[in-house]
Amino acid sequence: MPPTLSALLQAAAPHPLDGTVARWLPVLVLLPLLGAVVNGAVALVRRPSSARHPLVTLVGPGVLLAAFALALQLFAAMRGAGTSLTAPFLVGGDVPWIRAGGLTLSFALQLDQLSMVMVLVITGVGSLIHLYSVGYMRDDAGYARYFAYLNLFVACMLVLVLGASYPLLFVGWEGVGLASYLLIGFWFTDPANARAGQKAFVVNRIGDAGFLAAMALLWSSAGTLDFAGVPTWLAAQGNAPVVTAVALLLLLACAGKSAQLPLYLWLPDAMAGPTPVSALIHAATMVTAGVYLVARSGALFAAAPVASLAVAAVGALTALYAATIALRQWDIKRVLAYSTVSQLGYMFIGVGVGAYTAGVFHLVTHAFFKALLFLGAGSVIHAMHHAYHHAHREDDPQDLRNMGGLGRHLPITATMMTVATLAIAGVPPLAGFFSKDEILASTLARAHGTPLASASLLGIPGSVVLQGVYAVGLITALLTAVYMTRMLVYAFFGANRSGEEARAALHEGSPIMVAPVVVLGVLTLAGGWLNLPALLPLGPVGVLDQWLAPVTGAASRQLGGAAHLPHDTEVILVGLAVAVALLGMGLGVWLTRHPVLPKAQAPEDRSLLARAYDADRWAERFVVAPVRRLAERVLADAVERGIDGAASASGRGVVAAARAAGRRLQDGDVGRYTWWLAGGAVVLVAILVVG
Amino acid sequence: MMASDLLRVLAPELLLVAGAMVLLLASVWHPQGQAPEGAEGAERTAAMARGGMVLCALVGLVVTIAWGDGVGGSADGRLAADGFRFTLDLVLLGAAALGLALVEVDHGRFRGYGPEVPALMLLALSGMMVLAAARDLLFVFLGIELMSLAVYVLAGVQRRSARGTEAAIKYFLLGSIASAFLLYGIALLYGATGSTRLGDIARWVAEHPAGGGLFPAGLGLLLVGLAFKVAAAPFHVWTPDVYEGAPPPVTAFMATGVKAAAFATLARTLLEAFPGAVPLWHPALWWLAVLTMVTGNVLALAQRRVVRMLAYSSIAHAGYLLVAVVSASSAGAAAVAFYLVAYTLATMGTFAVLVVARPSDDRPIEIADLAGLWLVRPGLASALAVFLLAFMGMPLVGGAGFFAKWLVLEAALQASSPQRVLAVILALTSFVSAGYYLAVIGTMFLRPRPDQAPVVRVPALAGGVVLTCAVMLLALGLYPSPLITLARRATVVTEQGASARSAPTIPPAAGWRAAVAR
Amino acid sequence: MITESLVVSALLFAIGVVGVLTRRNAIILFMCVELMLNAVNLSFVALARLHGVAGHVFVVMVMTIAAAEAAVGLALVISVFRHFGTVDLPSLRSLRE
Amino acid sequence: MRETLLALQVGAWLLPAMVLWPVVAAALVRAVGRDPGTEEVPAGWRDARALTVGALAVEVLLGAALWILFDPAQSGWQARVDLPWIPELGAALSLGVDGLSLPLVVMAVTVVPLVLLGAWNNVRTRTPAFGALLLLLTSGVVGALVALDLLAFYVAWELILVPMYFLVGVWALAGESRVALRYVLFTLIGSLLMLVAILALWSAGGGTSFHLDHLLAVPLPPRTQLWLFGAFFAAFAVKSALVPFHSWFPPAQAAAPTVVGVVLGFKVGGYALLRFAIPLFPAAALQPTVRVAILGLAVVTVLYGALLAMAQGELRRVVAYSSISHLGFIMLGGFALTPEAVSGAVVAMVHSGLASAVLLLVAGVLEDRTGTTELGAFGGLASAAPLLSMALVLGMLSTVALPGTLGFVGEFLVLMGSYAQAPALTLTATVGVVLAAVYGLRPLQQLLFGTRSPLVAHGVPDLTRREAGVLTALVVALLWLGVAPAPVLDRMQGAVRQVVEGARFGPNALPAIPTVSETP
Amino acid sequence: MTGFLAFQFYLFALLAVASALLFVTRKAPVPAALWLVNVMFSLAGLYVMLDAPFVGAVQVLVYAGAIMVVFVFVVMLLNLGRDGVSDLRAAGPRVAAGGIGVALLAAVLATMGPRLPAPPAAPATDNVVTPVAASLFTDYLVAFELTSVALLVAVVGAVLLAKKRGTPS
Repeated sequence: MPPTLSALLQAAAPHPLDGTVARWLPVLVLLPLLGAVVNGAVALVRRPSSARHPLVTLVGPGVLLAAFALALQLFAAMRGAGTSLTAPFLVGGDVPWIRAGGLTLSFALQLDQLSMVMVLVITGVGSLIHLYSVGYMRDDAGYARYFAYLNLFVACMLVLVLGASYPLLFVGWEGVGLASYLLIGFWFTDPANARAGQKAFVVNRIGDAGFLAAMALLWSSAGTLDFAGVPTWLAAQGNAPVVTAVALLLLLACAGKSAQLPLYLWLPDAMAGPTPVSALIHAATMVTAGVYLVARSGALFAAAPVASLAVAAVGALTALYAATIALRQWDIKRVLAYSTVSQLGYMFIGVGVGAYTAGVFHLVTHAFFKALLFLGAGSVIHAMHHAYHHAHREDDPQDLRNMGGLGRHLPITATMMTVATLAIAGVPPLAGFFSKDEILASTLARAHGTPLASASLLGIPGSVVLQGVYAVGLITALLTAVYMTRMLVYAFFGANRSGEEARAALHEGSPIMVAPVVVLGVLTLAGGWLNLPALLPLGPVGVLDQWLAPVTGAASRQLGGAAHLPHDTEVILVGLAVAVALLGMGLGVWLTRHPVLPKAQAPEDRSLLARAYDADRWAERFVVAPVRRLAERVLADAVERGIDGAASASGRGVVAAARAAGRRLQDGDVGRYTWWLAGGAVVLVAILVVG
Repeated sequence: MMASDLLRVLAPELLLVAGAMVLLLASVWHPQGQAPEGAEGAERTAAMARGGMVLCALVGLVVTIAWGDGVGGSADGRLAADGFRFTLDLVLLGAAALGLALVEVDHGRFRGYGPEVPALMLLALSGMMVLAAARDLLFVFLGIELMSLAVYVLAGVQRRSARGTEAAIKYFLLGSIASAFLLYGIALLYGATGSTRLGDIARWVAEHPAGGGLFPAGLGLLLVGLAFKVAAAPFHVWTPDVYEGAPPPVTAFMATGVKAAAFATLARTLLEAFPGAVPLWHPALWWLAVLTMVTGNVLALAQRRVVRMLAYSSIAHAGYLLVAVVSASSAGAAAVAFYLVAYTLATMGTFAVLVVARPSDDRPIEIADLAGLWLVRPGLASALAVFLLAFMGMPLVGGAGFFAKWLVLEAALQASSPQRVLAVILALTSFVSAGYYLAVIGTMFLRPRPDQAPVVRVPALAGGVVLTCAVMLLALGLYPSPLITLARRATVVTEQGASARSAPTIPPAAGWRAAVAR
Repeated sequence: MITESLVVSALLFAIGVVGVLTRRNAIILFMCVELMLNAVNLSFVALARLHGVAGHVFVVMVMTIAAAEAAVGLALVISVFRHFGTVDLPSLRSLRE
Repeated sequence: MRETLLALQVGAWLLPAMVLWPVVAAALVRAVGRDPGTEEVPAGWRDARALTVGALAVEVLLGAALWILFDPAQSGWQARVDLPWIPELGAALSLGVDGLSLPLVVMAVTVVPLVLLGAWNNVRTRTPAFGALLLLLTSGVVGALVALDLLAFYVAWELILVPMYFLVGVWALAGESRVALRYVLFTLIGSLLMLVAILALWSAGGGTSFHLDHLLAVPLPPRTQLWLFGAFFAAFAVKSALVPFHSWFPPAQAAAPTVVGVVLGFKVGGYALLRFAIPLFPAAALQPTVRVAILGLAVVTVLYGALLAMAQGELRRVVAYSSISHLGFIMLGGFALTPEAVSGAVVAMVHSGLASAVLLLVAGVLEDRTGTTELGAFGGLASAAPLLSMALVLGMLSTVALPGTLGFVGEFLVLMGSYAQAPALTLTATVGVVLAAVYGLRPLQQLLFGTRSPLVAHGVPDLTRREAGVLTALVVALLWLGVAPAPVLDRMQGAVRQVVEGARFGPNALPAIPTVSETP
Repeated sequence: MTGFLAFQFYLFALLAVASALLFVTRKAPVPAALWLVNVMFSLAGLYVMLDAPFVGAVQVLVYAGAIMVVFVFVVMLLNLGRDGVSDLRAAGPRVAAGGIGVALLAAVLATMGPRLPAPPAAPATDNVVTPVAASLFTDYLVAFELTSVALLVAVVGAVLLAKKRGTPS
């Protein structure tokens, strides 16, 4: 039996972080939780809470900033500990949660380099978005409720990344799902919004069921659910099928949470929530939980190359698929949503091919530029909404066809959005270029002579799969540049299509909304320096890689070995990537050369891509409707009523039969009664006489 | 033959018959005048009934004393004096006393009973008590006839009631046919074994384990006669009509007394005379029990009239009791005794409620007549619920009814050849019985009281009967130990076991003349 | 002769049963019962030759009881006739399911 | 605290008091209580509802004392009392608790008064009788949970039945009193068979004692065990509403007054399986075919209940079917028979009681306010009645087993513990987790969200203080136990181990326990 | 059994069975009753053959003489012979009844088995009453008393039942 966490705690040598600020790790989680409680209380007590409550404004973003500050302290402490940090720092292993039979779970939190990166992203980007929200949600009736949910989300997200065991991670995992559900349906008076939240929760639950199953498998096979116990088990288990099974089930979970095929359906609908929510939850943090989980379970996936290939394949397919859809979306948030799905696919490719650093790197840079894009889109929507409100018009403030030339009215936003677009398109030296390039390079690097390459997925050799993935990744990069440029052009350039009256009212948002956007813009510009490739001598090489090495290094090596591309090849690849990005942007501009009509005048776009391949309808027809029919028609109407009816019918039948029999037997004619007597006597005597 | 000995054995019966005759005389003492309404001499009926109750108490005392004295059976082995007899005597006396009380209550409402009625009930009771003690098929026949003749009359005693008269003639005709079967059975057994005494028959059976001759036919016909009296299907056909047509107090008396006496004699006969012939009669009785349980319970489901429903229910209970009998053990006898106590209490209580709640015209009481009874008479409704739950065999709320079923099941499962299938059938048919008992309870409790429903008045005596039955049932349900002890003492002591005093044996076949000459 | 008597007795009893099953008139039906009782009596008398005088005693008792039954039964028949104006059994059907 | 109780010898009378006090109190309530609905005189302290709650509060105190008195370190019976009852049959009032029954007893005695308090105006007619019957019912439930003597258990078991019949029948929603009859008939058929089985078992044990400890040692051939187990199982499966013996349950719970519906949902049947059926007849319960069949039924129950809950248009029926779905998990855990799974099953029983209480209370409040609980009639409650909505959301989240709630603890343990025993079935059961999300969120969607329906626009007052207090207490319990279930779990480990090991290695166990093969 | 005795026995037996058959098949009550009386007389004859002259005498006196007379009396009293309604059930039931009768007969006869040995003929004696009486008043005293109680019940009951009705309700 692998060592349990508590045993590890007792046995382990003193940890370098002992006695540092790290012991306050639980506070990191409790702070936003406290914020959620306070804001929730305000929301429940003060109603109607039309006015924003100063306490909420203070507490909501306040706890996040405090958490961010603490996170920086933790980071500093870890930096201080330097290379001696080889094992995660554990807190709370002695706080029991579930103890039954041989299963012992505690509220142990663990801090290691991977968690730290996630914590910084969550609290950092989270803080910015909280601040932005103060402006964005200023006039909303559910101001306090909003911050309660948002704080709750951060708390759950932190549990997710800090939990030291799968079940605790699962607490955060479902917790963020709940927060997401609540925030998507935040404006619940529109049933569509609430339905979108429900859809998100249910689709996520499919993945969660996989997670539960994975844990069940793991527990029954390994006897542990702690991260710390897994390597020991793997060492004993080798490449047994059960490892692959666990990994594949975890992939299912990740596909749900990170909106990969085929469970991505919920994410576009999730845009029903307030835009900052989309930025934080559905772009920067929650949806990357799947990537985090794969990275966290690196050892497991490393021992199951097939599962890793599957991760990469799923990622690649999703990336391409979503990118094509994004080409023809008109709703600005939907463009970004599909883009997110696509970029998550990239991250999956990264962690799938064992380039955990690359995956996490892209996760971080994506958090920067996608949050920026969403917040920028939020500013645009905010402005459009106000403008239409001002003009007393009921029109779609999110539709690209209603925009155009907004750069003149929202110059800062337009600038920042352009930066972000360049980043996501992969134009050097912006953040996205480095992370994306690293993923693609790693993929190709592992296509030969690695365990991944020699494994096979559904009969296809791993090397072929990886080459395919690379190709798909490259095509996707092209498409990404195309659709992002298209979006940018339609929104900010050309002639304005918002209408005279509305145009006059278009203006930049309040400083508190602009400032975070600018900060994110700066991060987008500089994010690439986190992990510079050796190829480009711009600064220290592979900082993030070295940082994460204690966590993912071993797994990464196990899958990919020390695979490195030749220098020349790398140069060619970089060139190719830049070329593709530029080509894509050019294509994007070319595509948008014709002016479009405002939404109200434009014919409905019925192209397959605009309809997102009708995936929702297919899912409705082949999954939802059959289940519903099964439940309502077959089970409720037929089976249940059948069981019910059989019970009461048999009762009624017996009574009716009794009544009929009674009428015949006891018809009152005593002469006929004698027959029973005589007949009975004959039978009885016969029984005795015959034997 | 020692007369004093016989007097000791028959003291309760003698006292009872003597008392009954005194009451009879008293009832005709006054010149019979035509009362303005009701039966002749109706004004004396209540007093007679009370006298009868006192007499029952006295006889009960005598029974207790006789039992305590350890009186043995009669010297000739024709009358038993064992625990079974005395327990059954007490049950029968209780049933008669409560029945008399019901007669008085009903008489108080309808004034339909002549002053001879209590005396007739007591005479019927004497027949029943003879049955409890009978160890000779002759006494079985005579006891049954004595009891039946009185009950035939009682069923039709309300001469203004056409329904009562119809019930009486139906009962009479079917009863006399059954008697003829019984008698033929006795004759054939006599022919086969040479005697009508149970002990002699048992000896003969022991000597002829293969049976043979007239024996099986005789046993079969005997069982037909007894099965008729206990109302076992398919010999139950009289029960619904007669129960329904007879005046309710008489029905109550019939349902308890007649049934108890018939079971007493059935159990004793089978256990004393035919223990060696179990393989012979077991299948027949087994099927009889099954058929009775199923028929009674299923047909009761269809009833809307309460008494008719109770008639089927009494058939069902006969089935349960037959299960105890089928087990052919002393545990079975104990179960019969216990069951009869619980059953008598519940039946009497139920009929007490029906007597006060029945419509004032001659219309039979329907379940719907009880609608919402809980709202106007919560105590009465609750008591009836207790009685019905006792019939169902629910523990605690059904009082001793549960342990009655328990002991029956115990007897069945602990028999030398465990009657598992029978036990399961018993359980399942009890389940069916819930359907109709709960229909009544549901009507009382879950339905509103109709506006035009008459006010139910509860005379003190009726209240007393209801209360007594309910309290005793509940108390025995909570703490059944005394009754279990009593029932376990109510074992049948076979003649061989009991009479060391060796009765003179009947002269052998050819030598009867010699005996006469002596 | 005993066996023959028993056969005759059985015959008479069976005839009585058939009568019971086929007659509609209460009195006749009752007479059939009397026939059955008589048949039994024949058995008793025959068997008394085998087993002793007890059979005769039985017969005397049965006759007495039969007389008693007759008294009650005929009184009932009269009472029924007064109520229903008939003693045809299929007509007496006020008590039924 | 514990020392004081020990010094006072509380254990010697605690359990009899818990069983008998409600009976006494029932008589008192019936005699003294006044019906505020019908009498002109203000009832004051004699308000039967207040008296009932007071009497039940005493029961809560006793329950608390029991909890404190319980020594988690010990396994085996605690607070055991043996009073003579029917020496002729060998029956005694043997009462005792162990870790299996303790949580359920404490949960039961706590939830009933809370719900009664929360559903204060739910029953407005004939309250003295209602209170008395409710107290009798409580006595039956507690008795069934603490009885160690099989005869006493049977008596208590049936004592649940009769008051329940009246409580459901008399106070049912209009026109629904028939469901009471159906409830009794369904339950009775099983329990009568069990009666026969108890008798047979008792006979096999020499007819001297009904004590569980005595009967556990009675050697039984596997075939006999099979029959007896079948009878016990029939009783418990019907009572706990296992598919396909469940059809009495949803209508009954939907028609019953709130507090009665809650008690109806107590999984006493599931408890009895773990307490009696499995330990007494291990060779039957673990016989591969039987086990696969029951585990299969359990999984069917999980899915069937969930699917049916999805298809309901009325809140209480959703709750009822979700309860059935939970029962599937309980059965799965119980028959997987690993320490984790059994612990999970017990936790799930506790959870089922608490969660049903929350949801049925909310349904009762809606019924009080608007006269209906049809989902379609509502909409937009979230803004109209935020407290109520909050309670509903939290109760529902526990029902769908969100981590951090008690619902998760039970389900998680069941799934973890069952996999090794029945992999395919356990994996199938996880589908129930997905369906739970659907059936759990659907009512929220319809009731709370969207625009306000005319009914809601007409005005739905939010929770009163009393309702809010009760619901807060229950919801906090769900969340608190979800985060800190250890005190409960620790106390049950000894008993769970006994059940598991007894069934595997006890005198009547099969020689070798095969795991359920992968044949679906 | 000597030939003549046997002849007589079979004669009476035949007479009894034939009369019984006629009794059962007569439609009118009075002839039926008379055929029954005939059965009883035949039986009395048989009793005498079977060494029971006392019982035979009682049979004639009580049964034929008393009981059957009352029957006929009641039939006349109620004027039952006159309505044309058949007293017999339909043909189908009659056949079925015959079947049941035959079945019962078969069941009983099946147990008759081998011919029972006839005991030695009783020595001729005049005292035909003493043995019965002795038995009746010693061994069967209680039974005898019971029959008297039964008669009492019958008397009371008959009076009670046959009295004119009280004022009809």
